[in-house]
Amino acid sequence: MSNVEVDRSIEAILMVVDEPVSELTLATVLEVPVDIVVEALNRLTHSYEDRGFTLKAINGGWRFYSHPDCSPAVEKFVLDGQQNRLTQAALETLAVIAYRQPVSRARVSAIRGVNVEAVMKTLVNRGLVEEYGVENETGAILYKTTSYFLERLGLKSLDDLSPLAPHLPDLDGLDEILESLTD
Amino acid sequence: MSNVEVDRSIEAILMVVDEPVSELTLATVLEVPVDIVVEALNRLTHSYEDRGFTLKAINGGWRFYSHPDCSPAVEKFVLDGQQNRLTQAALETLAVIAYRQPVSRARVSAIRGVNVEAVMKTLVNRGLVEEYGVENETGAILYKTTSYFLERLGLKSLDDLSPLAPHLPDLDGLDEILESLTD
Amino acid sequence: MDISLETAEQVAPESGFNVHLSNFDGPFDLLLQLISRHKLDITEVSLSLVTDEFISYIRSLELSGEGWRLDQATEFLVVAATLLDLKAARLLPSGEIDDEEDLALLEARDILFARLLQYRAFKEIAASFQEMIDFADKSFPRVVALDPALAALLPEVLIGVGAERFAAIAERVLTPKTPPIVAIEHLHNPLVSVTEQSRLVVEALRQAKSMSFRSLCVGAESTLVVVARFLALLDLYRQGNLRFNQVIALGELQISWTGAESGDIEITDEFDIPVVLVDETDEDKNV
Repeated sequence: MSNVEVDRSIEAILMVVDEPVSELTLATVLEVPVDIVVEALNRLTHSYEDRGFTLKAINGGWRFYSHPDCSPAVEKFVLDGQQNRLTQAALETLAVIAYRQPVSRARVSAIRGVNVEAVMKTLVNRGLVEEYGVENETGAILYKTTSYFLERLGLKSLDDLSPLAPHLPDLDGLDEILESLTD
Repeated sequence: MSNVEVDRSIEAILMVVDEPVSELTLATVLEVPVDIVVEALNRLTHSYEDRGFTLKAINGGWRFYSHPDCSPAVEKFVLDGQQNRLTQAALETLAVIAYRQPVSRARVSAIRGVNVEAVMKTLVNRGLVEEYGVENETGAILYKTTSYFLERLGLKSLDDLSPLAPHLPDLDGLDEILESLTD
Repeated sequence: MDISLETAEQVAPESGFNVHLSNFDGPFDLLLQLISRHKLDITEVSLSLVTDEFISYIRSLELSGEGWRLDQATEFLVVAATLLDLKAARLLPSGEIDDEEDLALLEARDILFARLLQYRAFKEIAASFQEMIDFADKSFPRVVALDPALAALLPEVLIGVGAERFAAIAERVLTPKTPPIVAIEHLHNPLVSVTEQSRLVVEALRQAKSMSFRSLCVGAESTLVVVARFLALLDLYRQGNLRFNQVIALGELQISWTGAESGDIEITDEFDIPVVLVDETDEDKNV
């Protein structure tokens, strides 16, 4: 199968799907190595730079998206697109969970210095955070972010979260102190 | 608005809509004469000649379709085993509809905490769910499961659905909870 | 004191001391705000200034009539107590660290700063989350139903689960995901009971007749224990069981026992959250 054929086939498939498609699924259907699919997806994404749409992999699957530049025009069509904005408290709590997951509510409280009960409830109800088993020693419920969280942030996977380290000053012993706080 | 801007905006809108869009609607949204839109649509259609998709006007509305040249790949993808099994998202949505029918899409979204538009379409498309009138107050379309759903689940009637645990809040209780989420 | 009054007014000139709790989210948030307002490096905070302001915020909250929730009060108290400790240490002549208490103080400072730095890091991350969400919101996914011609090609749909499993899924999805109602995690663990500390304090004072607050707090495992012992003293003072004596401001606080030599002392439980015991839940059902 030539490059052009792979490109066109991927475009055609992504045009009819109702949910994101993984690189592996595309490779299986087209009977080509995954590398070839990845190359093709990159080539296609580049070729759409001046178009009104783009390709994105979010939560492990690829699909077409409207280009961010064109959001004013698209917003007129999408009626239920207005998502409620998260409060500052919700965002901070979400940040702690995202980087420390799986994590108990008490731990999040300790890091933020306030009771996070109500905020956690909101995040769970919004589908951004979910329960994830219990901590062995304490029996406290652990929480982690959901795939919907990735979707809302436009992330391919949790690995795409920017590292936390640059936000912390490079102080001797800080890591140890922070570590000791987790007990 | 420049030609490029018109082209990109049209591409962006047509990429996210499911229903075909008329030239007049596009002209209204973009605030340009219909002639300009028609020109742009022709220009775009030409530019897609070597792509895996194309633009088509059917019943006076324009929409993206996969290119006829690529139908073998698309058909293979659709026929591939992965497509006949319901995804977790579809299964959960179906469960909500089955036990809360008739129910609006907004209601299902609120219960699942995510946008269920795509999944609902899949369920309708697969013949598991169908429209069932409108909600009196809101005018929202209501959905219910089909007899094909019962057949696929191996049930004689809806009464044969396994009862849910009695501690689950009924619809009234659920309303209050959902109500509180919108604050 | 004048200085702290002025600075507090600068913060909310339109309402004087009338600070509302909604302005900031917890003690760390307030502390960070105060620190950033003075454009000070978080590790070189002018502690006295910030401490004074922090305390005046707490005072103004008291005066505002909004009242305190116990969890909020304890959180603010812990931070206030740590800050006061640090301020006191600054005011004392600096000498060699030869005292275990001084070491503990340094440790308390490090921990407070570490926690603040950590909080600040997550605050910055939260801002980047908002940017990412805003950007993601500008892009809309293609959401289309399968072409009817293609849908006709599809084999019979597989629900993939039986009726029982299907019901289980429905139950899970339909159950409101509400965390347990009786929550005690908001008092940072380990929980410190004022009642329990009160008994220790009474016992120690009955034995020694008179002792300094400092020596009363030797062996306290955490700042929270110190706070609990202090609260216990306040309550015992209210009941006329002891006398405070402080010769100079910020000097050593001496406590003399004036209460009964033996027998039961009424011990307060107003600071402690009642723990719901298993056999008490019957009563709750009536609510």
